[in-house]
Amino acid sequence: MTRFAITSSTKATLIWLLLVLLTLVTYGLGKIGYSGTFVITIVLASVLIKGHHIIADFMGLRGTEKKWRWLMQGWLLLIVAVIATAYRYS
Amino acid sequence: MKETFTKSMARNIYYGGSMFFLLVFIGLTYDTHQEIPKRDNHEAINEVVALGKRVWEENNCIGCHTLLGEGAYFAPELGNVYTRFGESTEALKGFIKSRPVEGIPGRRSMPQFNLSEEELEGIAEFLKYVDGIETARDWPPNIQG
Amino acid sequence: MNHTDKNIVQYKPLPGDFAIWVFIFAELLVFGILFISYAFTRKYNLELFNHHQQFLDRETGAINTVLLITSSYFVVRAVDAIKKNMSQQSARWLALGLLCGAAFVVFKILEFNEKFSEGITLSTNIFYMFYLCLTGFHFMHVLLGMVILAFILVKTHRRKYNADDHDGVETGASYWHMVDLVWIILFPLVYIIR
Amino acid sequence: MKYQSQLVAQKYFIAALSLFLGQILFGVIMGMQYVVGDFLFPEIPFNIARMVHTNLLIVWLLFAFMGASYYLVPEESERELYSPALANLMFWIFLVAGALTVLGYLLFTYSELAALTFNELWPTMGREFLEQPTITKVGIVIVALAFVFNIGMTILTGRKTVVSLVLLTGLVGLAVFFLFAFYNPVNVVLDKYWWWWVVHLWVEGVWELILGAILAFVLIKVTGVDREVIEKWLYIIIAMTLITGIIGTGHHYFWIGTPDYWQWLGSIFSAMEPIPFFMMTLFAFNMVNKRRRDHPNKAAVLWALGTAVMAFLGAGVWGFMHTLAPINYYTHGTQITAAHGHMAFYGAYVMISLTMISYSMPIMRGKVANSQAAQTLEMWSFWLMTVSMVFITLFLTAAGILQVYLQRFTDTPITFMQAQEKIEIFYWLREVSGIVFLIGLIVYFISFFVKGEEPQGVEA
Repeated sequence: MTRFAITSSTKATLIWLLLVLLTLVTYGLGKIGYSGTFVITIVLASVLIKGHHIIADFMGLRGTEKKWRWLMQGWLLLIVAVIATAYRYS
Repeated sequence: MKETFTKSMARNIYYGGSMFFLLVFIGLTYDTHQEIPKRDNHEAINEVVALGKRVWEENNCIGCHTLLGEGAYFAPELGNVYTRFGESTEALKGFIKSRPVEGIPGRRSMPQFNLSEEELEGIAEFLKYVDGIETARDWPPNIQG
Repeated sequence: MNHTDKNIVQYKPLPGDFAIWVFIFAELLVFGILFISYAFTRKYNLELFNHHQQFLDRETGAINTVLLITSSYFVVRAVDAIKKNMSQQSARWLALGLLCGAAFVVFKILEFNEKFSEGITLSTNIFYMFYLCLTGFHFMHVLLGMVILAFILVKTHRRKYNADDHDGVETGASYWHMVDLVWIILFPLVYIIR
Repeated sequence: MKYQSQLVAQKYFIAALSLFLGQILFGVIMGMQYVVGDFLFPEIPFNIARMVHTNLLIVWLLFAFMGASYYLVPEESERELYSPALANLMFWIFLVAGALTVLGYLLFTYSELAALTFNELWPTMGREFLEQPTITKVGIVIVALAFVFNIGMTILTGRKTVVSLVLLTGLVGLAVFFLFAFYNPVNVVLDKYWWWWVVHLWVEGVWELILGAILAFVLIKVTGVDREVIEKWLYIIIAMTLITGIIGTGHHYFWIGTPDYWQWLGSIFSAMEPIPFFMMTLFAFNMVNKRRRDHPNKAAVLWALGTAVMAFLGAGVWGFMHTLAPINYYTHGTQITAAHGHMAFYGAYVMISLTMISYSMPIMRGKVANSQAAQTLEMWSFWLMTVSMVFITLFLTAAGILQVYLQRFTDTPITFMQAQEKIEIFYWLREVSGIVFLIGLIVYFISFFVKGEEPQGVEA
């Protein structure tokens, strides 16, 4: 299965590594017990990155019609933005 | 849209989706029944209240009134009528007893149901029991129902 | 729905059957509203939320996140494999994905069990109402997703799919990724950020 | 008409329409009682009129659903009805039972009727929409079971199509959920909790399956669009209906002593209940636009499109308006509910019944479609009834908004009866609209007797 160029499988593996890494960061921040804008920003940013990759690469929306990508990524962005707003002003 | 959808997949979603949500609903129903005893004022239920509910039903009170918001919208809400009548079952009985047989010219009037003393006691106690049910946000919004 | 589009750039269609996407959109709508409701309810019950959030099991949550991500990854590999006509490899990846899902379920049951034994229910307070609704509802989706995965696993194993005909695998995979995606937001929202 | 036994449907439809007329007459009486309180008092008190109004509605819709099933199932299954004799027998039993019940409402006081029908043995009477004497309820169960058996045997031994299977699930659900009508605990919270399993799971659950199936059938016939296309739409629409509607029951569990979380769950899921109705509107217009034939029965097409639009407005939009818990806190049990109820029932269930009747009656009377003149009149009746229903809804909504403000929202709330007097003008306007509706219905009846040259065409 291993090729010289980056195969779709290798790409998936790399994304998986990234997702796990970001999860560990999120957990670590929670573990330390820090709170505040900084932590929230980092955590939410990592949610955005993870969600983006799951939608584009795992769900396979990369290369589909624009409206579907807008719909899904827009959903993610909207949720994260609303959460950010609610946490920012609380 | 060149997205295709097949009949068999639509069917699976229909069966799968509705079974799924039916199960969730049954689960929630179970949980609700664990919680209801904490707020349903069942301690107040006795023979008199049971008779009162029968009187309530057999005179079709729900055909004009609402009870906790459900029923017809022709006459006042009765879920909190006990409070509205100054927490007096006597006042409730007096009102029901005093309805004119021929109605009030040009106006809405409750019929005269010719209830016995026992039935009057029952319906009043029933309304008192309903008033004691702990509804969310203490619905209805105010004393007027 | 079947008008001919000649002069349009060739886009890929959404993976799998479109019907599952209608379902996915509907589900995401529900979860989206739940997330937003959570965030704003917290805003007005800050003390309560911050207080009770401490008692959630972040370790299990993190492990579960890794499990779901990994599971999703395995399912991606399964789709890759079936596209190359390797149905037995595909079935193996699906089985691994299913295994991770099962592990998620076990951890989740342990977590719920602990909460229930403390006497926590949907009516304990608004925080636990959201916690149980969100995680419980998501948990049901994991179970449903596993049923779907198991179904396509059997079919893949029986060589019912191949490089030309693998819509079923993609359909199940899309649903499973949705379950993952929801958890990706749910975990930090409910367990971590404060 | 391809099968002789489909003709059974005709008498069901005639009975349905007669009861419909009765329903509207009592509606007009009630509308009058809203403004002239002692109208027909004490002979027909409001609660009796309302009971007749709502019960006739339920019974005539059941007649129409049964008639629709008897008409479409043989055609879908490609075989004669399993037992036309049973269908005929059940018709008479149901009609007699229904007529006796309504006569019972009118000739006796309700408590006399309760005593007469031994309500004390198994009390089930006196709950909204389930006012029928227990013995009538038993009768309904028997008729429903015989009916489901008859339809089920026809479907299962014939060609199984999506339309007929969905219809069958709807009908089985209708029978099963009705059984909760026999559970009537003294505990009001439990009573109300399970009462909704009949009422909500009927009108926002299984009835919608019946609606979807009938609509799909008529659209297949009048548009000639490929069955495959219509059937998958049907599946996806009813899937959305149940996905949103089952937990959507929660919007009735806000204020009846049930836990607080229902305010969230009920709001979220019922807020999505308009989605399947919206899809149904898209579906109907899409299919008619893609039609492969111009069916001579224009009136039936109009009713079908009308159903899709009005169901969306009445059930979808007007339902959404007050389904969110913070809004429902104020609007629950006011004229807003009445407004929603009127347009939803008319838009969804009355109109689908009339769609089916409009499509099938001419065929059962031996022609593809009615004459141009008859159809024109029928379309007039469509617009009269539909537009007046829109006005009834608007006036009741206005009344409701004022009522909510005066009685619940303001800092100086006035009593229920004071509020009712202040909104009297809207009740007058509603009554006028109601009379227009009645005229529309009469026009509809007349359209059945208009002769004229009938359009030629192949029977669908």
